[in-house]
Amino acid sequence: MTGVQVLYFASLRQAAGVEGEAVQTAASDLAGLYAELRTRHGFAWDSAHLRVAVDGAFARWEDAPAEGAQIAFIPPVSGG
Amino acid sequence: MTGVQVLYFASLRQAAGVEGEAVQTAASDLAGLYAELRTRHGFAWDSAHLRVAVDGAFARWEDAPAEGAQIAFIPPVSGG
Amino acid sequence: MSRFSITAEAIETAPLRGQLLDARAGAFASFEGWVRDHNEGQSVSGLHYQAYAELALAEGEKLLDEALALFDIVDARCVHRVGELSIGEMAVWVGVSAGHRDAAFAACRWIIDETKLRVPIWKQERYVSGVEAWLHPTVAAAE
Amino acid sequence: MSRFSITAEAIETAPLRGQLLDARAGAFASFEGWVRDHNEGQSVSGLHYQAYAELALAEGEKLLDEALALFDIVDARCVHRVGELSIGEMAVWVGVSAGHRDAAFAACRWIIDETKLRVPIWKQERYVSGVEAWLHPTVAAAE
Repeated sequence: MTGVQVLYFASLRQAAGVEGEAVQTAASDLAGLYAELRTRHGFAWDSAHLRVAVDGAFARWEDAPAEGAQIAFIPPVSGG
Repeated sequence: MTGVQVLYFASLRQAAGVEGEAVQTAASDLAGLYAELRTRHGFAWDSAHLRVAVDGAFARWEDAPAEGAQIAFIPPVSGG
Repeated sequence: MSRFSITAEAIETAPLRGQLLDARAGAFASFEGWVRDHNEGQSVSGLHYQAYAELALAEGEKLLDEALALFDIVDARCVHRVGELSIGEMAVWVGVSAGHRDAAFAACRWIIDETKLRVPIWKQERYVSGVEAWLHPTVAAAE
Repeated sequence: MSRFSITAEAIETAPLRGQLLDARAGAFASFEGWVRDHNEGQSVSGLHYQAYAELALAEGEKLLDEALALFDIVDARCVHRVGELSIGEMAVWVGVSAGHRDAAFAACRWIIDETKLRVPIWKQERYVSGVEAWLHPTVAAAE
């Protein structure tokens, strides 16, 4: 199991009911981690519609979660 | 003879050495009036490169000068 | 030096414009996004902007570096507001100085477009009806 | 109401921008022309702008009326400075408010372009060499 910190934004935060949480995961990649959390929180989004960031930089869904990493799921942005 | 007030701007003012002047003209149209003044002051411009205004509104070169009118010759503009 | 910033206070444009003054610049284009009272047929009473600040600052800075490389401009700044905003408040400001206006306008437009596309900031609209909704441009595709 | 103005004082943009605030407006685009230190290879020390004020005000107002008819904008203003200007001073300002940014940018660009083409205002450049020259965009054709 890998321990990571997950951050949620906008409608994902609204659905999760928290800004972030500590997660223990057996997922081999970030896509797998998101799938677990989607099931837990009932997120509407498929990962194809999101981007993922690790430690403040955009990352790839096939990257493995690293122990202690801060992982953010990024729904489509609407600034401006 | 028709008495009009003529206004000069930019390089025409520089060439004429005055902002404006009272003129008595026998010209039948504004193009003829400009031709007289071009000869007097040595203006570089042909009237085809200028616009003409009468009493604060754009006018046509074929308009006749009216007694007491204020006539302005407008070289290509360069504001902004 | 940081060209992209995020603020929870009302945006002050004068100091940012001041950073762009340059004797080589003959043109300055700027854009402001204001909170308007309606969107897609609904009456809006206010907005809330949320940012993933760490990534938004990095992505915004990258975007302005790209603008400086892509366009013949002297310099550029962008600032985005976060938190609660009322109707008429400024949500975002972009300013660009350049030798000539072609590049100033083109870069200013590009920066606001890219900011809206790429920078992790989200808008929640509060409607007069009392409902609140997060806006996600491709939400239809996700359903 | 007058949307186009001419001033012999330093341009104050805040009151003009204030006239454009509107709850329907989500976008505000503005443009400033600044006196720069060079033009076409010559070092410029300053400028003098001369206007045929009566006609310039009428033509400027007409131009802004046209912009309001041509573009989906809320309102617009333009002010042009006359007299002596130093490097870095603002010669002209255009501001446009609109529902969306497409129209705000397009109208702002159109207004500055038309102002430069149509409004009877002339620029005299003073060069570092001491020479002064009135600029007339088609001067080559007149020779």
